[in-house]
Amino acid sequence: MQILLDTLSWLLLIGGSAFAVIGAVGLIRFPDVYSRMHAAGMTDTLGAGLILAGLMVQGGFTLVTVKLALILVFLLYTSPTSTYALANAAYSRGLQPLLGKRDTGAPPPSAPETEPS
Amino acid sequence: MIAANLPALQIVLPLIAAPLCLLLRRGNLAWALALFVSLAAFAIAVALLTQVLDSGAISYELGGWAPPWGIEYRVDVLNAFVLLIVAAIGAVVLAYARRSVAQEVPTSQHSGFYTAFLLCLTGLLGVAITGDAFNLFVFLEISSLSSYVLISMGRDRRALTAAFQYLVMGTIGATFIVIGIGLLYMSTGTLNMADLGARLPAIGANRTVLAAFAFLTVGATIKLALFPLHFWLPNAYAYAPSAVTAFLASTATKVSIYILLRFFFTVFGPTFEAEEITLNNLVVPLATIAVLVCSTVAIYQGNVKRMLAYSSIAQIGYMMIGIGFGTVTGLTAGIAHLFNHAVTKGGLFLVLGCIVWRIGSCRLGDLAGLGRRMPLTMFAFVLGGLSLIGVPLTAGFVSKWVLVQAAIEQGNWLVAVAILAGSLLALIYVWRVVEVAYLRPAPDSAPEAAEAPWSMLIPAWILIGASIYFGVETSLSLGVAEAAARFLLGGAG
Amino acid sequence: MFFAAILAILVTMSLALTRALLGPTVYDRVLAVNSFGTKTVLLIALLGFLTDRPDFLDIGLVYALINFIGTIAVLKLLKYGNLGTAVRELERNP
Amino acid sequence: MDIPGLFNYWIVIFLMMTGFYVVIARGNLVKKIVGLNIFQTSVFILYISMGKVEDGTAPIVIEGAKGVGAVYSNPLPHVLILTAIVVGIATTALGLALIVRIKEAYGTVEEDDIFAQDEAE
Amino acid sequence: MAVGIVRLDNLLAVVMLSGIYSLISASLFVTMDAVDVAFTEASVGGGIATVLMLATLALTGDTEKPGKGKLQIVPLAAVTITGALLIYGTLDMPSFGDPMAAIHQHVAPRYIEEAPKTTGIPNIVTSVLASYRGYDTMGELAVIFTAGIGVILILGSGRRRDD
Amino acid sequence: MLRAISLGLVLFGIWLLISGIYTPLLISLGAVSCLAVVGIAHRMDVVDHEGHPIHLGWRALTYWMWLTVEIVKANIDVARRILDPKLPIDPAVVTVKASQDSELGHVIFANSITLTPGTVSMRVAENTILVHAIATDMAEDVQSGAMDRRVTAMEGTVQTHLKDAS
Amino acid sequence: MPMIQRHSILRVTTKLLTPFILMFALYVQFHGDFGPGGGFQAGVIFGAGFILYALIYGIEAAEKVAPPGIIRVVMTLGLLLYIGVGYFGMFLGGAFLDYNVLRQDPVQGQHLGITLVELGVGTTVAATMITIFFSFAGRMRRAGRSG
Amino acid sequence: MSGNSAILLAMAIPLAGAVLIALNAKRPNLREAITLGTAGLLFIDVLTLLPEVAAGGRPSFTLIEMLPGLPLAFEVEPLGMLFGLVASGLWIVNSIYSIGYMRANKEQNQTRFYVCFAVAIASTLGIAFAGNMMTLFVFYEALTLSTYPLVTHKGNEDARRGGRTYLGILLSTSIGLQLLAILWTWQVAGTLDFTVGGILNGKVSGPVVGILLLLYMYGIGKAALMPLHRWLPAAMVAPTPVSALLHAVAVVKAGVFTVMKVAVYIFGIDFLRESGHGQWLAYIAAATILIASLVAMTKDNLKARLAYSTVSQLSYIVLGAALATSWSVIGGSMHIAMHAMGKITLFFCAGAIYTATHKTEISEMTGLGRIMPITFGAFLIGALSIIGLPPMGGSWSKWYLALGAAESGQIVMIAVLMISSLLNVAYLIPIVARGFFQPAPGHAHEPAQEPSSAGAAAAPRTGSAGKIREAPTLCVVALCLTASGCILLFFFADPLYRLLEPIAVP
Repeated sequence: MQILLDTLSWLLLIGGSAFAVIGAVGLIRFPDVYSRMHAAGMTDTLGAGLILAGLMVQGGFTLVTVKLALILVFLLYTSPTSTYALANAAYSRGLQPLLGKRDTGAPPPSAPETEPS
Repeated sequence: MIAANLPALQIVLPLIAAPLCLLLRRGNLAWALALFVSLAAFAIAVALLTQVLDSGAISYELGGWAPPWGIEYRVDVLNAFVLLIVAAIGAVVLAYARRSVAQEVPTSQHSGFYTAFLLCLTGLLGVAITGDAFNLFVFLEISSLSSYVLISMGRDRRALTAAFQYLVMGTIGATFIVIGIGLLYMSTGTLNMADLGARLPAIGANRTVLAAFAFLTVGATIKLALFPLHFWLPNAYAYAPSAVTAFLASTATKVSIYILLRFFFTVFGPTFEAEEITLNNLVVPLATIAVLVCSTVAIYQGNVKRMLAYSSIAQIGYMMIGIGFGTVTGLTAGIAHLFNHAVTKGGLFLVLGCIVWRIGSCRLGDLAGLGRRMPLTMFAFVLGGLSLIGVPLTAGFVSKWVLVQAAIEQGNWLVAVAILAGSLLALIYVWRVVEVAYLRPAPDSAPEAAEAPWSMLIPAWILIGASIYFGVETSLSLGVAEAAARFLLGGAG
Repeated sequence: MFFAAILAILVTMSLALTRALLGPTVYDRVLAVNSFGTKTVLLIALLGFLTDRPDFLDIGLVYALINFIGTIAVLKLLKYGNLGTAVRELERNP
Repeated sequence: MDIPGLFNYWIVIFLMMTGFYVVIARGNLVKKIVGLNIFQTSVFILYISMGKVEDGTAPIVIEGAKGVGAVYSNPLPHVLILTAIVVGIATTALGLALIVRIKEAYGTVEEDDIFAQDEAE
Repeated sequence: MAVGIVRLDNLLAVVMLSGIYSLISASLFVTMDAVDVAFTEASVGGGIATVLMLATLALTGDTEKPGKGKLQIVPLAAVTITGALLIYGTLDMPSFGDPMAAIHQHVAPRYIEEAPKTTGIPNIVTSVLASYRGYDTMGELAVIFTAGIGVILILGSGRRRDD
Repeated sequence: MLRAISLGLVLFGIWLLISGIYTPLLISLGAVSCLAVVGIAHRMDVVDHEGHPIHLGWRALTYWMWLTVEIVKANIDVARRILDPKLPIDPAVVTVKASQDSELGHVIFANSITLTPGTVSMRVAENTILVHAIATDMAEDVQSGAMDRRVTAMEGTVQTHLKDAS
Repeated sequence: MPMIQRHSILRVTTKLLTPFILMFALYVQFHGDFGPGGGFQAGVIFGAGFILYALIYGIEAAEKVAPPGIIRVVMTLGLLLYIGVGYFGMFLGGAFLDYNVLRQDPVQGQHLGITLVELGVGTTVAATMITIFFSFAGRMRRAGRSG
Repeated sequence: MSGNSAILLAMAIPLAGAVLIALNAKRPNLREAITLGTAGLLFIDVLTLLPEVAAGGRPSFTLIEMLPGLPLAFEVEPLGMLFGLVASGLWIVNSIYSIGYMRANKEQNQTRFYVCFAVAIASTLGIAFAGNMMTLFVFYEALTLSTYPLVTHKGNEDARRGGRTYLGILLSTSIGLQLLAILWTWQVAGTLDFTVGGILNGKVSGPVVGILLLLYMYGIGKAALMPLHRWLPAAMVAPTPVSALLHAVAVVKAGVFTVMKVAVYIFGIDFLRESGHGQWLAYIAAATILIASLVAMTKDNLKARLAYSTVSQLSYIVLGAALATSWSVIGGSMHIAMHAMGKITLFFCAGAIYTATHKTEISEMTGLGRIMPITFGAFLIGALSIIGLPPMGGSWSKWYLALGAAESGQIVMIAVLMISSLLNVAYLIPIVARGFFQPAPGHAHEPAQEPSSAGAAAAPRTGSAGKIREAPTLCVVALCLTASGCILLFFFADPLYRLLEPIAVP
């Protein structure tokens, strides 16, 4: 049983780590803020989630697991919020996203609303 | 119960009064409370000093934990003396502050001002009384932070930059002290200063201890504005509210000197070799240069407050010379000068505050004809100035006398001459003011000036009078200073 | 086992740090910092397990929280140049 | 002398000095405060690193059998640094408040501009 | 990264980097068993300090005057000397983590030994902080109180005054 | 009021879960703390359907499960793109219709979009959400409305009185 | 179609989180004896929670919840509590800050003392943090008005 | 009255007088009455000490212990007795004169004038009766400071500059050199009490003696040894009564008195003589005597000429100390009294002339002797005393000095004394001659002639414009008194000699 749990947590941790690293690579490789957000979002969600899950398996049914779960929930709440806030701030301050081949006809970002900070 | 807890009460009384002051929204009430508390603190300091003189050092274990595990208050002759200075100046300045602050600080900030003032007092007293190295740092920060605040409340906008500069320098200094304390702790495993003093000789002067020594020295030196590291001081003093200037000028740097003394002689012990080297080869020359250079700079100041500020740096030089000699005479001179200068400079700044209160400026040119219009005030200034110069029968003379004696004892004629030359430079800058005040007629456009209110004049005269009194009756200042010096040199070596 | 994960996290962190230093826009930095913060939370959690004292996860929780607040503050500043006014009010009269 | 054993200190010292450099060399007041922060934080690390005991664990007593024979790191530096951190944040807050006022009074937060304005007076 | 702080002109970035710095040091604290400190550093350095700095930036603008990036000699010298002194000081230091170092011999063991028993709480740091060195903590509280007063006095309290 | 009680209970539950020390003193302190927090929260006016959305109930759980699967899928997709040396990205900005009635619904939808790697919501407006996607096909996925429908479904009955006049 | 921006995301998230943050702060406050944390950390977290609220809902709203005057009083109360415990020890015949005398059993006395003192720390720190933020933000508002 | 309380009273009386004067600022008559009364009382008080001292007693009094081992102590010995008598006695005369002068010239700040005057006298008596070097130094400084307002009395730019020079030289020498010397002495000897035979005797040797002597001699700036004499002419911006009492008597005599004291009680004359370091001091003194006399001849301003004359005469006393023989010391000490009497007469005359005519330059004084015969008569007497011709007091002191020079085998010094006497004749007698024997120029009485430098603050003379008369009665009375004093001293030199004998022959 213990071995099973260990292996499971192993797998989860490895997976999480892999996603985290890949996300970080993306953070470097992607060309502009908006696309980097996706990479960052990756580490935030699955990377963090898997690692925490792996730890939860380790922790067993204890306080630790509860706290880990809390952290996870917390991350899942805050991460998109801050990403959204970031995208929103960047977009409304007039940072033009790099776009692909096809124009989807989205409205252009508005002009800067307030004086530059 | 009260008698046994005097050392704690010395600090905690002002400390508990500080938040209470804030709760009293009315500035006058806050002032009354602050004054009452500072008087009580003064009484306690007197009681402590007599107790110490009678029966030797007092140890007080805070929280009931035996040192070195708990924090210990250790009152010996030296710090009882420093406590007395700080508490006395605090009480006098607070008595003085009401009118002065009423003019210089917006009414809504009065209670906050007195809160900060009491905190500053607490901090300085706390630094002086504690026997624990880290506790010293904490209280040092209380006093520093509150003094930044107090300085920034000056009316001139330069008060802000001055406070900021002081903040940066003060924090660097304090951090250096922390590093030093940390290294000491690392080498000995204790924070209690007496314990440190007992353990360091066994370790000897290894590199860590040497580095700790260097950091403590530099840190304290920044705080006390020894010559090359002084540049934060003139502005800070010049633009702070008058009462604050008087208080800080006569206490803050003195307490920093106390820190240095404490570390040099109690912690490292007077025989610590690096110390001797530093003291003789570094501190004395620097202090001598400080005396000469800063006195000269003071001559060229157009603002009397700034002038006195530079003079303060020079006077700190005198104290450091005395300490640098590391002999009984030298230390006596340094400690006595610490006291005498606190009284004198405090008095002078209070007098200056009276002038500012009346004519709203302390530029040299604006003082023309004041000798006639504010005779009592200006006369006090002259007396204080004489003490600053070191004319006989004033406090300034007494300590300089002993100091020159110490220099001659060491065969250090150069320094002896420099001390006397410093007095002459002091003569020049004091006399510039006197001449303007007495011999230059007031311009017609000058505001009508009368004497400052009694509530300001009397405290100023108390200090000026004291500076004369202690020039004549020296058994307290010199006697205690000598006892402290002997204690420092003998107690730890 | 935890060690490998920690290593991975450290790599991630250093990459994020690189991004934070490279910029080029402020938003990149914010993003990197935010990401960095998340990684730190994970790192703390892993460290707790590594040292066999996993009961310090509170720190991780605090991290996550503080990181969030910090990011929000930065973004609000970036977007409005003001921290004190309610978002709603700012939206009404920009 | 155990050079690798001291390596940690050296890194800390490097950081410390970087912060110190920022404080004294940079003219921007905000940056000075940031530098001050870094400087102080490095000192904290120095303290904590001296409190670490090899194979030690955090100085919170482990209950039960697991805790028997546990080696704890030195708690005293932690206590000191807790205090020091508070002092640091207090200083930072005050410094920043002063900067705000300076900006209002001078219109700039660059040291040399401020000096220039003071000189001009 | 520290170098980045030196070089960067954009204060916002600098502030964020200093936040990261806090986070890193907090992680270091954790690795060095100082969980309480890490806790504090995380909440203070990463949070409050950053927010306050941002608030300041909001009021003062976020770019440094350019063209000041080059190294200045005198400060550099000062820094080098201080650093050299410190490194010199380290040469006689006990190695990292050495349990036989003086620091772990004198005062600390008794805390570890005794504190949980006398105060009845397992967190030694807390018991030392609040009881053995409770007076320090009181001072610390006074410091933070001073800062509060100071900020109120310098900036005015939040409430608008009609002046 | 009911929400306040429930908030208090939830808080207390969490307290008990993470506390680990069950002495009467601490439990009572916990209770007091939770009460205090509820009081403050009440003063802050955050105890409402948005701040404490217990009304979503079990539906939230099923939605979460679904979302998790989506997240995993999207993650793998983005990871592939990152690792692919050609970096096959094709960013696009699209508008997505948000058919939820309440703001809470919008929020859940927008956050879900962001949580799913590959898409980031950039601006929430009256009934649309501006989305940045790493690749056009992902944008199209979102535009297809599957997620929108699920969120709407989870939100359940329309709660007209909750419309926020922002 | 003009896009009316809505910041529901930030608002809603904040609403959700704030009570938990505050609760967590109190948790840290009272569990400082057993795990990492204590009064100071709790105070900071509490303050941070409040700051988050103020960031999103504005200073006015935050000041309505916690009027600066009251916060200021709270700030002093914490310090007074700490010093008061010290004095109390003194009145009971111990040294200043001696907790042993607070109860019959010294251990219990210590525990009580530490708890009270930490509470004092937490209170003051939280109030101070909030005050400081209010002061900064208040300046900002003033600056914004005049500029 | 016991000697001890008399000593204290000697300082307390003028100080009390100063306070009373300050309190009665609004009532000039009462104020001046107090001045006179105080002066009289003081003189009586000092006189009461005389019998005891003359009988060989040494009344002493310790005020307080200022520093450990360094009390503020007083002891009256012959030299101090002499000096005290001279100072307090002449204060009466000078007060009479001042009242006349100040009123006639309608000077500003009269109250401050009288107050500072009283304080200065108190300090002078402190110097006279000082029991140790420290006490002396304290009062020495007090004297400098209290006379500063007197020097700058007019308050204009000239007065300020003069005051600056005055204060600058006096304080910097005293603090920079004298104090150092005192400290050194204290260090070496362990005491500063004035002891017959000298406290440094045997404690130091070789060049140290020379250095110390140099420090002392130049540290006592008031002795106006060249080249540190600049302050004395500069102080002539003061009103004439000030110049008269202070810069002919109190201040400069305090200087040379200190020189004497140092020579007699610190070094001890035997020690000084044997060490041989008196030699070069004697040369400096001689050079000062001659050069100052020569400079005096070039001065057209009467007060300036008198000032340089003072510089020259002071060095007689220094010379007396430097020669370090019993005769020379007695001669030098006696010269304190003799020169005081003579020079104060001369200054009184100068002031009288100024008051009456507003003339300050010698070249303008032709023919005035006929209009102001009493003044010029007194001037002649004073001048003769300075020159050292019998039957004036000055002849005795020069005689003893010459004897001292002979005793020490310094023939050169005798020559110097002789030449100097001739020079004195050359610069003093022409003034009298011009006044008596040359006719007054027609426009002499034009007030417009008044040089601008002289007393811009002085009110133009009122009353019968153009008609020059003698100076106010009070002035004339005063100068007559001192002139007769010069003659009297010739006949009563013996008591002086006997008083001073103990210091020279231990």
